[in-house]
Amino acid sequence: MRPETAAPTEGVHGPDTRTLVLVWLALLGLTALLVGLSALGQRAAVLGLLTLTPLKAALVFYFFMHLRYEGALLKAILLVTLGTLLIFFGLTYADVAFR
Amino acid sequence: MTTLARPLPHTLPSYLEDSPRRGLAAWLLSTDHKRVAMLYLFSMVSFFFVGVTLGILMRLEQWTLGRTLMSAQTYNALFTVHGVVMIFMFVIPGLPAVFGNFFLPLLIGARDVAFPRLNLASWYFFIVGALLAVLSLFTGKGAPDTGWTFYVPFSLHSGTNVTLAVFAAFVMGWSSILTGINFITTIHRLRAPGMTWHRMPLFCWALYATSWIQLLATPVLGITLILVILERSFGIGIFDPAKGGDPILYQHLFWIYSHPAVYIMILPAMGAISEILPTFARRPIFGYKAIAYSSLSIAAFGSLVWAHHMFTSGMSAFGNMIFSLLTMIVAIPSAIKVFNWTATLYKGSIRFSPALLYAVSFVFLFCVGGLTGVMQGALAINQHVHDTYFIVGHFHYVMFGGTGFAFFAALLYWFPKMFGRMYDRKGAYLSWFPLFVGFNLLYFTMLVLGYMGQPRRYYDHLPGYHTGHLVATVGSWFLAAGLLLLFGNFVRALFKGEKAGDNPWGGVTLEWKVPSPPPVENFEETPVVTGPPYAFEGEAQP
Amino acid sequence: MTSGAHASAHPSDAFGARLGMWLFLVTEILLFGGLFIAYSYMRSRYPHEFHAGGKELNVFLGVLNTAVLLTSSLTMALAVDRIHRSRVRAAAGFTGATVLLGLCFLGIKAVEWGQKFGHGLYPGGPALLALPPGEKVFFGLYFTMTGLHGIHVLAGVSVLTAMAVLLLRGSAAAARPTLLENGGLYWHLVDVVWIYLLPLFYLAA
Amino acid sequence: MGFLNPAATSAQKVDAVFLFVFVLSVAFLLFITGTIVYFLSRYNWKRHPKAEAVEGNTALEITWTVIPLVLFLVMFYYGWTEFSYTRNPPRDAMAVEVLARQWNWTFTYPNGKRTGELYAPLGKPMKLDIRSADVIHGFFVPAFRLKMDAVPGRTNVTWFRPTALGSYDVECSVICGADHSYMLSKVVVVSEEEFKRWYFGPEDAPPPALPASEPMRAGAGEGSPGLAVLARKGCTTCHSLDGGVAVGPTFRGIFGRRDVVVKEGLEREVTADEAYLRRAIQDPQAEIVKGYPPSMPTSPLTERELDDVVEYLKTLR
Ligand code: HEA
Ligand code: HEA
Ligand code: HEC
Ligand code: CUA
Ligand SMILES: [Cu+2]
Repeated sequence: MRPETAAPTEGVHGPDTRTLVLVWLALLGLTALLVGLSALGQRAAVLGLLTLTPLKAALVFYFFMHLRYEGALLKAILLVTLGTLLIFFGLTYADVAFR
Repeated sequence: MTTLARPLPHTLPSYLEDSPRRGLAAWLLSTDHKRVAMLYLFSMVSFFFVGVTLGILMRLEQWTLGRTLMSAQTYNALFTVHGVVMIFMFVIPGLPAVFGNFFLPLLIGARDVAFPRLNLASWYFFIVGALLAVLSLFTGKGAPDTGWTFYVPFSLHSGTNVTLAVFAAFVMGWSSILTGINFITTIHRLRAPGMTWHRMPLFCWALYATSWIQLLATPVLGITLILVILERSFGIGIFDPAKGGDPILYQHLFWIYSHPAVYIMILPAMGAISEILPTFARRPIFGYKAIAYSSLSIAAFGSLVWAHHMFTSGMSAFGNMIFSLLTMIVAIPSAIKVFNWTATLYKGSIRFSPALLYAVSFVFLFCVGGLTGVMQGALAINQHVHDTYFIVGHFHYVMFGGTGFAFFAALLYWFPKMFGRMYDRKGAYLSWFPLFVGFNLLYFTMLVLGYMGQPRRYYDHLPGYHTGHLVATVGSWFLAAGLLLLFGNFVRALFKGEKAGDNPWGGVTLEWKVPSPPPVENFEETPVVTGPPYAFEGEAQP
Repeated sequence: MTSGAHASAHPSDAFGARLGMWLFLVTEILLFGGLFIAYSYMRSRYPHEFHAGGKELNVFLGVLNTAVLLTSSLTMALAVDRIHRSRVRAAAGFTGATVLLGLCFLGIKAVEWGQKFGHGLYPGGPALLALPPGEKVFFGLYFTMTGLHGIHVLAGVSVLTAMAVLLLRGSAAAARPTLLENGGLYWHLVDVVWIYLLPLFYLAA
Repeated sequence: MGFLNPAATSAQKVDAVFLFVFVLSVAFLLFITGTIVYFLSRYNWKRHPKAEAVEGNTALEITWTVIPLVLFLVMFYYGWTEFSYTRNPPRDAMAVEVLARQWNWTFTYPNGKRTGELYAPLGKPMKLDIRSADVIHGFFVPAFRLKMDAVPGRTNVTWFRPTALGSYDVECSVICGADHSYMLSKVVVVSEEEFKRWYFGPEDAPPPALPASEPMRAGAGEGSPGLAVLARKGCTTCHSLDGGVAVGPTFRGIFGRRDVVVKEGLEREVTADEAYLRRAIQDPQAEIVKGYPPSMPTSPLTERELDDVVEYLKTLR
C-alpha cells in the first residue's frame, strides 16, 4: 500500500452505536424542522432547502458513510464531485438567470 | 523509468501463448488487461472501418447535384450512424481502452488493472451497446436520422429508430465509466514501489485526467439519453415544447457531457504523443510538469465551456459572453502542450521513424483543428460558421487528424511490443503520403466550403459549392488509399512480420524492460523504480 | 501462475475496493445531478406552476417515507458496524431490517403513485394533459426523479437481500467487511438523494 | 461565385474578426510547423549525435502561457463586441416575423403581408423575430454572415442592414428532417422605392423586382396568377407541380383525382372537386389525405387568391 493514499483501514474505524443513533435522531429532528419551516411559507421553505438539506446530507456522508474516518483522498473526491456539480449549476444559470 | 533498481528477468512465455483456456474463450473470458485490450482493438478497428465506409459513401453522394446514390432519408441516416459510430465506438474508447488497458499497468509497474473482471465487463458493455447500435439500423422504422446530437424536438418526432440508438449510446457510456473507475483506482493503488506521481510517464497522467472526465461527465449524458427515451415512450414533457418543455435544456444537458467528451478523445492522444517524442528525440520531455498539469487543467476547464455549441440557440447574452470567454481560456493548456512538444525536439538526437512522422503530423493537424476551434469560439465568427462545413472541417481535424493520427502513431510505436512483430517501415512511410495529402484535400476544403456558407447535414448542395465538394470527394479517395495501405501493412505484420525484439526503439519507460510480447504477469518480479520516466543518459543506442 | 492475476490484482486491498465504490458513487451523484439541473432550470422558468404542482403532492406520505428511509440508513450503518466487530448474525439481522424498511418505502411510494394514477395524473394521463404546461413539466420531473430513485432503492434492496443471505449462510467473502461496507455506501447515497427530493417536491416547490 | 461577397453590415464585421483571428492563427501555425521541421533536420542524430537533456525552462513556460492568453482574450473581446452588434437591433428597424416549419420559411410583415421570400429595402435595418412551428430550424444567410436558430416555444431575435442589391440564399442550418437541405429561400434586397411600392401596394401587388440584370428565381411571378400565389405562399415547398415526391401530395393531376382521406378518424374516399380543394386549402387539418402527415399549415388566402389557385390547379393535368 502506498503511504500517501493508504487510509486507516485496520480494525474498526467507524462510529459507535451511540453516535449512530444520535445522528439518526438529529436527522429526524432536522426533517421535522424542515417540515415546520416549510409551513411558514415559500421563502422559509426555500431557505430550509438551501441550509438544512445540505446539513442532513453532510451528516449522512460524515457518519453513516464514514467519511469522517477516511483519509484525505475520499474527501477530496467528494469535494471535486460536488464542486463539479456546482459549476454545472452555476454555468447553466449563466444562461437561465439572464434571459 | 525509469531507472530500475536492477534489470528484470525474462523467462516466462508471452501473454499470447499463455492461457488456461483455448480458442475463442481464451479471449472472451480472459481478464488479462492485455487480452481485453486486444478485444477492444479488434472490435474498434472493425467499427472504424464501418464508419469510414459510411464517410466515403457520403462523399460520393455529394459528387453530383441532386440525387447521386441514395435518398435524402438514407443520407441523413448515414451521417447520423457515421457520427455515432465514430464518436461512441471509435474515438471515445479509442486510445484509453486499447492502449490505456494494455500499457497503463505496464507503465506503472503493475500486474493488471485494479478490477480485472470489471475491465472485461466494460468490454461487454461496449460490445453490447455497439451491437444494439447496429441493430437500430435494421429494426423499427430505419436508422436514426437526427445527427449524432439527437436534438429535441426533432428526435422526439422522428419516426426512425432513435430510441434504440439512444439506448445503445447509454450502454456504451457505462463501459466508459467503468473503465474510468478502473484506471483511477489502478493509478492510486497499484503503482510499483518508487513510482511516485512525478515519475509516472505522461501517458498515465493523461489517462488519469481522462478517467476523471469520464466519471464526472458521462453520467449526465446517461440521464439525458434516459430522458429522451422516457419522452419518446411516455411523453413526460421535459423537452417537448408542446408540453411546456424546453429544447434548450436538452442542449445544455447534452453538451455538459459532449464537450468534455472531446477532451476524453484528445487527452490520451496527447499522452501518447508525449511518450513518442522523447523516445525518438532521445532526451527527456521538455516541461514534464507543465504537460502533466496541463492535462489536469484541460480536464477541469473542459467542463466549463459546453455552451459554445449553443451560441445561436438563443441563449442569454450573458451566457454567450461567459462561455466564449471560457472557451478561449481552455485553449491555453493545449497551447502549452504544443509548445513543449516542439521544444522537446530541441537539441535532441532525432532518429526518424514512422511513429515519429505520424506524431509530428498529429501536432500539425491538431494545431489546424485547434486554431479553427478558437475561431469558432469567437462569437462573431461562430454565428457565421456554426452548423456549416467549417465545423465539420474543425472536428475532423481534431478528431481524425488529432486522435486518429495519434492512434496510428501509437499503434506504430507500440505494435512491436503488443505483438512482438515488426511491420514494414518503408510501407508505413509510404502510406503517410496519401493519408496526409488526402486528409488536407478533404478537410481543408470543408473549412473553405463552410466559410462560403455550405450548411452541414445537407443531402444536396447549391451549385456554387459544387467545385469544393468535388475536391473534397477526391481527397477522400486518397485518404482511403492511405488507410488501406497502412492497415494492410499491420495485418501483414501480424502474420509475417519479423521478430521485433524487446526494445526496437530504445525506449526507457517500463514497458520496454519486459519481453515483447509481455508475459501474463507483466513483471516476473515487482520492479523498483528509482528515477524519472525519461532518463536517456547512459542508455544504449538502438 | 496465471490464476493470480486473473482473480483480482489485490484481493486484500480493502481501501482500493472502497475507493472504487466511491468513484462509482461519484457517477451516481452526477446521474441525479443532471436531473437536479433540469429541475432547477424548469423551476426558474415556471415558479408558480411548480408551487401549484407541489401542493398536489401528499406531504404526509413524503415525510413518512423520509423517516422510513432515514431509519433504514441507521440499521444499515449498524449492520456495517457489527460486521466490523465480526458479529455476523447481528450484521445479517440489521441488513435484513434495512431490506424490510426499503420494501416499506417502496410500498408507501406505490400507494402514493397509485393515488396519482387513480386521478389520471400520469404521463399522458387525462388529468395531466389538462394541466398548464409548467405543471405538466413538474409532474414529468416528479415521476422521473422519484421513479429513478425508486429503481435505485429496488436495486439496493436486491443487493442487500443477497448479502443478508450470504451472511446467514456463513459465506467467508461476505464476512469480510468490504462487501457489506460497499453495499452500505450505496444505500446511504440513495438515502441522500431522497433527502433532497423531499423538499424539492413536497415542501419547497 | 458570389458566395463570399459580404452584403450587409454584419458581414463586414464578422469578416473583420475572422481576418484578425485567421492571420494570427496562420502566423502561429507557420511558426510552429517551421520550428518543428527545422529541429527535425537540425537535430537529426547524424548531425547531432549526442542529445542534451534540457528538462525545461520556467521563463519560457511563462512566456508561452501569457502571450497566447493575451491574444485569446483580445480575440474573445473583439468577437464579442461585433457579435453583440448583430443581437441588438436599432429601434427604427422594421420587424418581420420569420416562421420556420418543415420545410419552408414564411415571412410576415408588420402590415400582415406574407411571403415565402424575404424582401428587404437596401440600407434599412430589418429586425427578424424568428419562430418555429415544429422542430428546431436555423435561419442562415451566408452573405450576411448571419445565423439564428428557430426554436419552437420561443422567439429569437436578430437583425441586418443590407449593403448591396441582390438576391441572397437563405438556408436552414439545423437538421430538421428529410428535406432539410431543400429548406431554402431568398433574401431579395431591393431599392427602397421598389420595396415601398410593393409594401404599400394592394394585396396582390407584384413582388418587388431587382434591376433587370438580377433575374428572379424562375416560376415566381410568371405565368398565371395562381402559380404566383402558390410560389408566394410557399405551397410549392411541399407540393410539386410535376408529380415529384414531396411532403404533401403533388398538384399534378389533382383536379378530379380520387383520394382517400381521413376525417375525424374515419377513412373515406373523395373526389377533388372545386369545393374539396377550397376546403383542403382553408382548413387543412379537417381532412388528411391518407399516407401524409397532418403537417399542412393554414395560410390565409384572399377570396381572389383562392380563386386563382383553384383555377390554376385545374390546369395541371
Ligand atoms: C477531439 C475532439 C475535439 C477537440 C480537441 C476540440 C477542441 C476545441 N474545440 Fe471543438 N468540436 C469538436 C471536437 C473537438 N474540439 C466536435 C466533435 C465538434 C462538433 C460537435 C457537433 O456539433 O457535432 C466541435 C465543435 C466546436 C465548437 C462549436 C461550433 C459550433 O457548432 O458552432 C466550438 C466553439 O467554440 C469548438 C471549439 C473548440 C476549441 C476552442 C478547442 C480547443 O480545445 C483547441 C485548443 C488548441 C489550440 C488552440 C491549438 C494549439 C495552440 C496553439 C498553437 C497556440 C497558439 C495559438 C494562438 C495564440 C492563436 N469546437
Ligand atoms: C473520429 C471521427 C471521425 C472520422 C475518422 C471521420 C472520417 C470521415 N468522415 Fe466524418 N464525421 C464525424 C466523425 C468522423 N468522421 C462526426 C462526429 C460527424 C458528424 C455527424 C453528424 O453530423 O451528426 C461527421 C460528419 C461527416 C460529414 C458531414 C456530413 C454532413 O454534415 O452532411 C462528412 C461529409 O463528407 C464526413 C466525411 C468523412 C470522411 C470522408 C471520412 C474519412 O476519414 C473516411 C476515410 C475513409 C477511408 C480512409 C476509407 C478506407 C476504407 C474503406 C474504403 C473501406 C474498406 C473496408 C474494409 C477493409 C472493411 N463526416
Ligand atoms: C408544410 C407543408 C405544406 C404547405 C406549406 C402546404 N401544404 Fe398543402 N398539404 C400538405 C400535406 C402534408 C397535405 C396532405 C395532408 C392533408 O390533407 O392535410 C396537403 C394537402 C393539400 C391539398 C389536398 C391534396 C389532395 O391530394 O387531396 C391541397 C389542395 C393543398 N394541400 C393545397 C395547398 C396550398 C394551396 C398551399 C399554400 C397556400 C399548401 N397546400 C401549403 C403540406 C403542405
Ligand atoms: Cu429546417 Cu433544416
Ligand atoms: Cu465543444
